[in-house]
Amino acid sequence: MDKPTTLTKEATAELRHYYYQMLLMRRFEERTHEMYVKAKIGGYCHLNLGEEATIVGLMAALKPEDYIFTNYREHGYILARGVAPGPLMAELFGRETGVSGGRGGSMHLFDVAKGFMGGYAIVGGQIPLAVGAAYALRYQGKPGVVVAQMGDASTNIGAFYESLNLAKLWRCPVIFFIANNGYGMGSTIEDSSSEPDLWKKGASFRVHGEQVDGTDVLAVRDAVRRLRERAETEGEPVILDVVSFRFRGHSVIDADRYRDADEVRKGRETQDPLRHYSAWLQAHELADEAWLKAMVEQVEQEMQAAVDFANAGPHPKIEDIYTYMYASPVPNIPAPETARRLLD
Amino acid sequence: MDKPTTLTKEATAELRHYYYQMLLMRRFEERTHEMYVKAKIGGYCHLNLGEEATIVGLMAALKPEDYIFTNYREHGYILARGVAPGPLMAELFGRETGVSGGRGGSMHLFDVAKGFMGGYAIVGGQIPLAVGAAYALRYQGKPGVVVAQMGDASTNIGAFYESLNLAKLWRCPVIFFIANNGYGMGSTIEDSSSEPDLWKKGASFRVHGEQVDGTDVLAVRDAVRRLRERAETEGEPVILDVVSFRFRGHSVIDADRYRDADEVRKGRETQDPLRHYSAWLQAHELADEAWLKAMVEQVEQEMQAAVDFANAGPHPKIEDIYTYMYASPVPNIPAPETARRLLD
Amino acid sequence: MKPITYRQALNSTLGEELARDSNVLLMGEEIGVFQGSYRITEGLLDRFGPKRVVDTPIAEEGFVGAAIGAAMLGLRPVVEIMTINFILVAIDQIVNHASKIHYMFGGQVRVPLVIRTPSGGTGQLAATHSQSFENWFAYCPGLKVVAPATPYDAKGLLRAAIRDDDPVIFIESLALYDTKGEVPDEDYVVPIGVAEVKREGSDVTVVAYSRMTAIALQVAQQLAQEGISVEVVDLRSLRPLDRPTIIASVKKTNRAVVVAEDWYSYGITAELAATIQEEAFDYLDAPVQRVAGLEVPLPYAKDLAAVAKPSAQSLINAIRRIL
Amino acid sequence: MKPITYRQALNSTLGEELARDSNVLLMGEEIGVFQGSYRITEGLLDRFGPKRVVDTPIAEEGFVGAAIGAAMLGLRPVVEIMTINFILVAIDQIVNHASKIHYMFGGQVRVPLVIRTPSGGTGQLAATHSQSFENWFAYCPGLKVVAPATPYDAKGLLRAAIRDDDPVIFIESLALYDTKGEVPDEDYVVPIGVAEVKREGSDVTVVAYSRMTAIALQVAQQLAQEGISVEVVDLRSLRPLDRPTIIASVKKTNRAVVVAEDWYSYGITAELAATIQEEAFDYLDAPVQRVAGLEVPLPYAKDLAAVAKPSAQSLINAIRRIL
Ligand SMILES: Cc1ncc(C[n+]2csc(CCOP(=O)(O)OP(=O)(O)O)c2C)c(N)n1
Ligand SMILES: Cc1ncc(C[n+]2csc(CCOP(=O)(O)OP(=O)(O)O)c2C)c(N)n1
Ligand SMILES: [Mg+2]
Ligand SMILES: [Mg+2]
Repeated sequence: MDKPTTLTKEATAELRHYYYQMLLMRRFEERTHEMYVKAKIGGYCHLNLGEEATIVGLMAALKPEDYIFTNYREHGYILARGVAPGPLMAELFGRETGVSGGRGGSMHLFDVAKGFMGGYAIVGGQIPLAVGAAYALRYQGKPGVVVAQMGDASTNIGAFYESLNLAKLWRCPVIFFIANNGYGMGSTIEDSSSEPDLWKKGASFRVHGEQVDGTDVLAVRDAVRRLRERAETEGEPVILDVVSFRFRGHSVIDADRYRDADEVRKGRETQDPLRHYSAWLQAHELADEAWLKAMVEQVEQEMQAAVDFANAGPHPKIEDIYTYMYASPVPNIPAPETARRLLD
Repeated sequence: MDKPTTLTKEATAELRHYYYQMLLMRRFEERTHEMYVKAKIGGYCHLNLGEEATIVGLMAALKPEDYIFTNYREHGYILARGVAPGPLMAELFGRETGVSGGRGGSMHLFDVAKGFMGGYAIVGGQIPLAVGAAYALRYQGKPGVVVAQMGDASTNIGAFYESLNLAKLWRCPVIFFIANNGYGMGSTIEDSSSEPDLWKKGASFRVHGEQVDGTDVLAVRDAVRRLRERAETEGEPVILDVVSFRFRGHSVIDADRYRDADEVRKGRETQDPLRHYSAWLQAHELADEAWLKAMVEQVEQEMQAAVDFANAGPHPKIEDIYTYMYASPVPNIPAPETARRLLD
Repeated sequence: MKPITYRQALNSTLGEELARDSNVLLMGEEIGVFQGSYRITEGLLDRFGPKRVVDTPIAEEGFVGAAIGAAMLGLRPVVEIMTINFILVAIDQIVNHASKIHYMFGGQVRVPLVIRTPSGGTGQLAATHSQSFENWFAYCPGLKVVAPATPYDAKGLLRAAIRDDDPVIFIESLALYDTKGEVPDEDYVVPIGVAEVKREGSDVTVVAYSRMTAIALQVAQQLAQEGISVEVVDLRSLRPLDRPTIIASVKKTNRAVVVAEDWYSYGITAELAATIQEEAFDYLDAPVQRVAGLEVPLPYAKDLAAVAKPSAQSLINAIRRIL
Repeated sequence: MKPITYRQALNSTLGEELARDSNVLLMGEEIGVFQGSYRITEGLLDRFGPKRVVDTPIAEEGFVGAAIGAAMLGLRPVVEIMTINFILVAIDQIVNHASKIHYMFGGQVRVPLVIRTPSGGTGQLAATHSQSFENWFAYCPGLKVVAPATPYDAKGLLRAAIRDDDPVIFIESLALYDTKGEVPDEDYVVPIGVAEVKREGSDVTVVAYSRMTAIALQVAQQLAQEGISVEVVDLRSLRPLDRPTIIASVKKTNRAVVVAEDWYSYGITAELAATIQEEAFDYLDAPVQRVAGLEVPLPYAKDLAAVAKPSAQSLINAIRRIL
């Protein structure tokens, strides 16, 4: 991270805001973990701990007209995109007030108003969707780019490669954003990719790729800005390999036994995006201990408010189980036997 | 094609044999076309016209311990691998004496004794099978390599890329053999591959690739020999992009209207593997007009014998419809109603 | 009204819908320059250009997924899958995404997508090119599945499908493409989810769809000459299944034969028979008869292929068994 | 005999078969270093090494295809698909290749392959992680499909599957992994294609498999206290389907309820109801009742998820309806 020269008030506020967002994410995920242990949350639940700079950097560079498709490890993405923690936590609690009406849960968050087009839980499945969305933007003559976020281990599935080809052939403005946390469950990158330099995986498709330090929020932001611009103006898809360190197990129920405890401790220490960035802010006199402390308090309050909001939300009603089933109504749905079940 | 220096009798015979094989293939496909028009053959039927050198060159370099998996355009492959034209034609006729007992037809030829492990008709589907076969060879500590043959347009499907990764990771001796005839049905390579230099498609996987003139039987043979050796000894998978010209439509029922008539005429003239090779043989005094004529006659007789053999073969019996259904018998197959149908 | 082929009905509908709504676009392999493997899209590239008639590489999972993503942003893609056999490489996108996106995300976006594909087996296309998987899609909540038997229904259902805001699997049949029927000029739709009694009768109900409806009508005509009165219910939609129409017919005839060309066990006819016994149990004078494909990978050899698929004769035999 | 869990039954069987036959190998994601997502393969990498316990990249189509190719050369791969939801990306290989290779090529090679995968939904795993697709596989000739409900059957069927020369889809259930049952030490197999009457009764037959068998047995015990005698037929195999055992039971009890946790229409229960009405029509005192999942992408919210899946109560209600 380069030293900022004289900064406007807005620029300072923005730089501080990144820290706030990263802290919000950190605490959100920690609270999520707590809530899972308390059985407020069920299903599979994957945290973004360690990926805060990756995500905040990305979102800082995107514009409102952009769209984002992610995998199932997406709490932080929707949060950094500007969705309030309350409806997000409510979704994890399975409430009607959640971002997906309680239907989706942790792996299936959505906010159409923010262009956040969903978390998807079939590895690689979201990637072709993003290409199609980008095709639609071009078709409609609209500005914007589409982010296809995925994990490192997901770059081994066919859908990724088919998508690279389509995006390049059709000149779709897609950023293939690899949230590279070094692991796919218990597998390292070398275990699963014959080309472990993931940014080179566009080579078979004439798709340009770059790598960036995913623990450095400004580096991520700047890389995305540059590549976003090119994608938008030239219809050039691109791969961005954003490297960070996964702080915990694959999901909250993973005890992370296959990783060396020392390695994990070291990783958390040396690759903590918040620690880096708070040091940087302080070094450049953009923040001081007091401000950092105030942030902690503010975020703490927001978190409590989010949990309260989630707790207060109503559970979806049983009789609403068929709501959202079809967008265009048709006769003979549901089958009579299954309709009867609800009355049993 | 380089000029051969002094040749042994065997070497001469071998060089002549390639011509014989190419001619056999040429005539086999032409007769197949006739038989299709006569409704002796049904279903989809794809010919190897124009690919004779591609195929004979490949088979000349392979060893008996090697295995081959192909797509549906495979008559020539099984022929050049040493299967007699009679059982091959019998398969196209749907007879019990066919190479797949009449069950498979043109797209599903097989000869386990020759290591010809099948023609497959789902684009790209055969490729992972070949990787697995190569894994099995290594597992069993056996010599040999496995050829995964595919068409140019098939290099856009996910299974191909997943296979490149697996083959490289697991160090499987696989030759990814692209029978590049310039078209996938009506699509050119540029239409469908963002990287039109197909031999470069291993770049994302650290898989080496090369291109070779698929109308030059000796060039193909030499390239395969070299790459086969490396694959076998070093477990290095490789892509070989073998370029030829498709003489006719995609399948016998394709009128080929999307191609310019001139382009096709020119292609057939300038890229005819038989014409090239007969000229080369004559130029090097390895064959003369008389020999070439004799070959035509010999092949003609063999073709007639093949058609006669096919015609004489019995049709599979209705009551044998469940034969081959399961390798390990189990009770309660077939369902009673379907069993009754045969008696109706 | 003029008789046109099923192919013409599809082709003209695609053209009309492309002209009507600029958000409609076609995607698929060989649908443009090649004019469509079965010429359903003939002439459309010339009329509408490559932005709206998109030739794709052989990458079904990729382009079906892309079509879903495009639909989420408001386009109305009509995808051709060359034959239903190739849909397996894209089925994850259809079942795990298209069918779920509206519901799973709480109704925030719609997926107005049509996937057209011919199903079934004819002409010795052998094991990997003769399959029927419409039962798989009919099983999936969130999808709609239609399978017209006539040019009239093909046109009306294709219009309905393209104008519908949900993903619709549109099942065609190679064997029907050249069949003819009357099609009016006006802009009608055939509603999704509604079966039709294509022929009234009193002795037995035959429930069918797509190509088997054509065979059932043929059989009904033949048996009429022997004084057997067959009612033919053409499902037209497999999901939703129009149970009331089926049940009303069976309550009238008291006998039912259900027919489909897919495999016997766990196929479409299983649901039909189960539904009928469930809702018309007291009206049935005989067990519902199922006529379906033999349970083998379809052999290439002509005679074996012929016997493996249900025929008019096998339908007649089933009818006779319960009369 | 000692009670062990379903998980231990699977784990020990894999270990025994790896030890017994050097051609047996395991493939799948996270089965080695990670010890298996659900710990079914725990300890096996250490014992047998990476050549025999192969951790794969996330490339299901690739490695399932590779397993088929390896089987064609004589290996006996046992593949784990983490959950059945992810099998869709590999289904082309299973249906277009594994199921057809023996038949389509005239019996020249065998495909001794087992694909193990848990099916069904528990624990709020939501729409894309709670599905059942065993009906799709049961539909396909050339495959065998088994779904054990107890540790005893899990062990016996897994042995049978590994030793069988055809591709076998081996359906497990997350909800059963921790259930216990007696398993003998000797080397027995449970034959593929044979159902078992797990509890005798005289008033009504309940046909079930996998997790629903456990629920059916529970319900039978509960209803026995009210004097209702329930016979429970555990299918164990879905393909081939043991129709004779089902029919014999229904002919005895004259009433049947069929239950599965998949979606209602076109699911497993459709085939069961169709089969029963077909072969035991004259013995039925009431229509066969189907109990199955509601037709929605499984919602995440707890209450909705609970009601969407069939429960003991819904089974009891169905039984009462026809008594
Ligand atoms: C097609 C498919 N296969 C397997 C899984 C199970 N699975 C879920 S996440 C995951 C690991 C993905 O790792 P990576 O892409 O690196 O993302 P991360 O979890 O590290 O963010 C696996 C194997 C799945 N969801 N979909
Ligand atoms: C998955 C799949 N999609 C589509 C098809 C239909 N199809 C059969 S051959 C073919 C073209 C393949 O071209 P290429 O790979 O160049 O081989 P060629 O026919 O030229 O030998 C297509 C699209 C198929 N068989 N499988
Ligand atoms: Mg990762
Ligand atoms: Mg080609």
